[in-house]
Amino acid sequence: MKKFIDSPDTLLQTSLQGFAKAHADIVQFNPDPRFVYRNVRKTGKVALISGGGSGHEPLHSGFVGVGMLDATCPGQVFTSPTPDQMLAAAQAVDGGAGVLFIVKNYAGDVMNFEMAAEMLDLPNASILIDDDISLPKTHSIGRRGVAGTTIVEKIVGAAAENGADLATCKALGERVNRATASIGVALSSCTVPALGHPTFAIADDEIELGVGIHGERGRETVKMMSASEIVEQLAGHIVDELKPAAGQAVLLHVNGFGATPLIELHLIYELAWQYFSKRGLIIQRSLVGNFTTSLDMAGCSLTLTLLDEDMQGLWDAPVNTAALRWGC
Amino acid sequence: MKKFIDSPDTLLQTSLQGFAKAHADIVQFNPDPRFVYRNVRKTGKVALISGGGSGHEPLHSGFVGVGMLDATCPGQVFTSPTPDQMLAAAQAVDGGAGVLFIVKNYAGDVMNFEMAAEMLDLPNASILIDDDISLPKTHSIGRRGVAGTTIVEKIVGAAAENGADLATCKALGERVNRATASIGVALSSCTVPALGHPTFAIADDEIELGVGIHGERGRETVKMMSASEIVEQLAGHIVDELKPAAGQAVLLHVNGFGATPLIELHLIYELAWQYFSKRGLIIQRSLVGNFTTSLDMAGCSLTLTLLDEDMQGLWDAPVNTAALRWGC
Amino acid sequence: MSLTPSLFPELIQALIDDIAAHAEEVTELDQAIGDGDHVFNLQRGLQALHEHASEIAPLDWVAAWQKIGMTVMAAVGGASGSLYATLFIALAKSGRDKVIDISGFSDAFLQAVEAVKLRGKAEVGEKTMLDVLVPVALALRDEAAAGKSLAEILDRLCQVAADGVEATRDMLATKGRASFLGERSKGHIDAGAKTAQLMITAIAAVLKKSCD
Amino acid sequence: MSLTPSLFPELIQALIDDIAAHAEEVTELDQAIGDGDHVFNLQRGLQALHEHASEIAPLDWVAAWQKIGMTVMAAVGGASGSLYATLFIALAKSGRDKVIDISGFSDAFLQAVEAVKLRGKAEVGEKTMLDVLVPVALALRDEAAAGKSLAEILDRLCQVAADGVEATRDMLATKGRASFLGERSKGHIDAGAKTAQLMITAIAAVLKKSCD
Ligand SMILES: Nc1ncnc2c1ncn2[C@@H]1O[C@H](COP(=O)(O)OP(=O)(O)O)[C@@H](O)[C@H]1O
Ligand SMILES: Nc1ncnc2c1ncn2[C@@H]1O[C@H](COP(=O)(O)OP(=O)(O)O)[C@@H](O)[C@H]1O
Ligand SMILES: [Mg+2]
Ligand SMILES: [Mg+2]
Ligand SMILES: [Mg+2]
Ligand SMILES: [Mg+2]
Repeated sequence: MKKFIDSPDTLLQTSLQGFAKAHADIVQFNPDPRFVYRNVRKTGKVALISGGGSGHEPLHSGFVGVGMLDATCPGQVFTSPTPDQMLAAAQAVDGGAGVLFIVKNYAGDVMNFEMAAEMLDLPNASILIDDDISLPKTHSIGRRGVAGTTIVEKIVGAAAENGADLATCKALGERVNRATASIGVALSSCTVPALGHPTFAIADDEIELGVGIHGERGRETVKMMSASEIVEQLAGHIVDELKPAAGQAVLLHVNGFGATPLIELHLIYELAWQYFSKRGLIIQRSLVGNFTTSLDMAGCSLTLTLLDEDMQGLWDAPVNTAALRWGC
Repeated sequence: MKKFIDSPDTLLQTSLQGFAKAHADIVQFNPDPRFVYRNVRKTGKVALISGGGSGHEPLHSGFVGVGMLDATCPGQVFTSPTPDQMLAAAQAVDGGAGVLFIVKNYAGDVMNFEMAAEMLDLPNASILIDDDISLPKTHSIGRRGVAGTTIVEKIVGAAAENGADLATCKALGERVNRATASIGVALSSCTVPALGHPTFAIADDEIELGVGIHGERGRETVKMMSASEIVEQLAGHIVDELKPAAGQAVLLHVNGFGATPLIELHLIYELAWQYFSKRGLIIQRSLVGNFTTSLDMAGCSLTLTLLDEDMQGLWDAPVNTAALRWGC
Repeated sequence: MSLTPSLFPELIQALIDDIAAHAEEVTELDQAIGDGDHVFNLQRGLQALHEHASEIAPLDWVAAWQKIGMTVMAAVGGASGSLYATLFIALAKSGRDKVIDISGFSDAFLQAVEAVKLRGKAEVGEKTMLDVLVPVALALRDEAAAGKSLAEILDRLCQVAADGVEATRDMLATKGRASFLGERSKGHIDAGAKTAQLMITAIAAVLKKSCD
Repeated sequence: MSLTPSLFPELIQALIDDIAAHAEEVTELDQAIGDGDHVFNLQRGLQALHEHASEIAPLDWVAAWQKIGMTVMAAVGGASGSLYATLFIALAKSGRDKVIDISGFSDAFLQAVEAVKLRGKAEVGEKTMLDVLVPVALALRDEAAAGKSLAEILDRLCQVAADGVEATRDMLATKGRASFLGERSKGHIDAGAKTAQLMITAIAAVLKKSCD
């Protein structure tokens, strides 16, 4: 393993200190229990709190700021955070209008957020993100939450900023989540610092279709394909899932897993754009880049969200975070 | 080689089409000759044009937009663009106040921009960026231009937007360039799509100190070190070069080469912050992320710019590009 | 039963040593069908307990379990963190109205394992730590009811735990990360089941020694 | 000399074939001390010339060189693109007032190589294509002045080119990307020198055949 690291034990904490310094105009970092929270707070606003294992940066801490999240609770690399982090974060950013937890559907995240919710002495609700269609809808623990999380957090973040109440935010988040489908492909595994070697082995001419974001193997190992063939596979699954009508407005998100250069992500975007356009979809909004990463994994995912006017307006609303910024 | 690619021959063009679609609110792409230019143009404004080999994304095309560049000329991967691209770009974005070419100091870039400047029938000037201190100042062809380019383009971009004239923009750019020093380290090589295998081989326990941004070997191959030791080496060279006085305001830029995750870049940032702070520098502004990349190379560079009030104000000025956005 | 939490520092040290001795093996298991962090999660928890060991030692069992649960909850994270935190907090809760002898403990433990099932929405047979915890809890109840000696009971529990681990090998994972692999999850032992067994066996060894 | 640009399509095809045959070798050279794209840059240029070959064939030499220069300029990029574009545009410029026989060509070629030196701010001995182009231009002038036959001249140029390439091996690179490596650049042949030699040799072969 070659990484910039002093010790796996200090990586996360030191990195978060750096993150907070580099974005001191937007966020602050509370070291123990560990949470990142925004500088600008509003009373009467629903507080949005997300979190999960680290190693997916900029998700989630890169999304803390005006128009998006109020706080995040970073766990150890690929390990869900603990309830005390969520409780402390909630106390710190509560604005009197309740707390909404945005949780990716993983056993550890679900259970730890659930424990926090049970203990929290404030009105609260949770949204479970489960946009990863590489697993069947009927999967025993439901589908995973992956890159669609960014879309949900942005849109609900805008609504909360505009003063929507807790129930409205929750319902909106669930609506966006239902309108969103993602699927990913890995060209390489990733290396968890504490482990020091790649999580799975993959041959030079093989790729993993339907991977999650923790370096776990995907749904199937297949032979390497051209970018066009890969896009056809991924986009085909998404169309099968969402069954969008011709003329439907969509948001197309090409998400890199960390080690895939932008030149390739924009190629994938163009090919996906052509694929969806041919099927009559109107690509109204786009997001291309490394947002929900798996450390140093090479690969990417496609995410499509069926937009209505409301969602599109909230997507366009001002946001000022480390990783997403526009309109302000 | 595992990459998202149909053919090395179509990668660049298709990727640029995707880039322009994903950022249609900011840029347009002219396919032949190849250049990217901003939607919002101003008469009476100096036109800033940059460019160079591709594979460094988001540099430069990610910096086209209000407050930064007017146009960029992307060459093939790691190959400087051709004079006809620069001429066509200049014609397209000329605002009647002259054209400023911002050129990284590489033989190919210098010569091709020089040919364009000779043929261009408009008032024009050029800035050569040579911030890479891994080579001695006395190097036979001068030092290379690397990640400091972003800083120069942002600051001069703001000045041009504010109406500075050609001579002022050129002088400012050269001042920022002189106030800027960068040095990088690679943990891996990168793979040029047309070649299909890594440009250099490097042992599992070795790193390249003083690399450029084209996958070429660095100044020396050394044994792997801890992140703190690496920062001490890089930051030490920068301090030796710039010899900043205590109390000096600086901009600290940690630039990833493409495959190094943000968690590591923020760690490096924190360690560099501590290093420079201990030496009495005031880190007034920061930029952390993948901005001047070498395709899928793992590694990073440190860039320090000694700021004066003027430069700091221009850094803070509104910018609206694909890769840098604030204040608007 | 004259056992008290004064044993706790020794117990934790035994667990730390035993998990360290099996760290690579556990990591390989969690990497094969999980994400490879299980041993680090456990070790972070054990380390935190080690740091609080002297506070815990003088407590009564109920207070000790509560403190253990809260410590694990704040230190571990992941699926196993919330499950073990739940186990100990539930143990404290259901132990509150009981005399903590073998029979009282076996009742409380069975209820605590039920709380883990609820937290994880899981049952025996889904290739998780429950495939060790549940049979061990049941065996403990049965053996205690049959009036066996502590040594006999501990031997039996170690055997049941070992069988439980082995049983996970051919199961299809339907909970936790391994479930994402579907059929590919078969043929591998579950890491969480393995560490549950290791910890039970290490605890048993300490208890047997201290009762000699 | 009765040679005209009507030979151009045949020449380009010969260059394309020859560079293709040596592509891997050249890439290895450019990867060792450069960035590995040199052969692709050349091939892109040759391909563009191939596409314009039928337009170029009917032109006179000066017009042909101008067109070649402009085509290379727009197609290639990189260091070699601007240098070869400069070579041909300068050839057209200095050929304009000359009779293009061997002696006129040798004068024009020498001036064109001077233009390349200016463009690249480089001299012989810096481990670049100039270590082939300069000695070849000088030998051409000398042999032409000595009144040698075309065949003799071409043989001599091929020899000089080969020596020029070989001489770059032990040089310290002070221009181009290889200069970044400092002492590490020694022991490797320069890729641009190699392809200059390959092209000169391939052109010589076509010319010799067409004069037989
Ligand atoms: N829903 C569940 N119910 C019971 N045990 C579970 C459940 N989910 C996971 N586990 C157990 O937790 C173990 C994984 O723990 P760990 O690796 O620490 O957390 P994570 O899965 O979050 O990375 C699995 O091997 C399994 O035994
Ligand atoms: N300043 C220069 N003068 C003459 N030749 C040069 C100069 N710089 C580079 N070269 C030649 O160009 C070759 C490299 O060309 P190429 O690989 O196509 O471009 P780049 O160096 O931009 O990648 C070198 O091998 C060398 O022969
Ligand atoms: Mg985990
Ligand atoms: Mg090149
Ligand atoms: Mg795990
Ligand atoms: Mg080259």
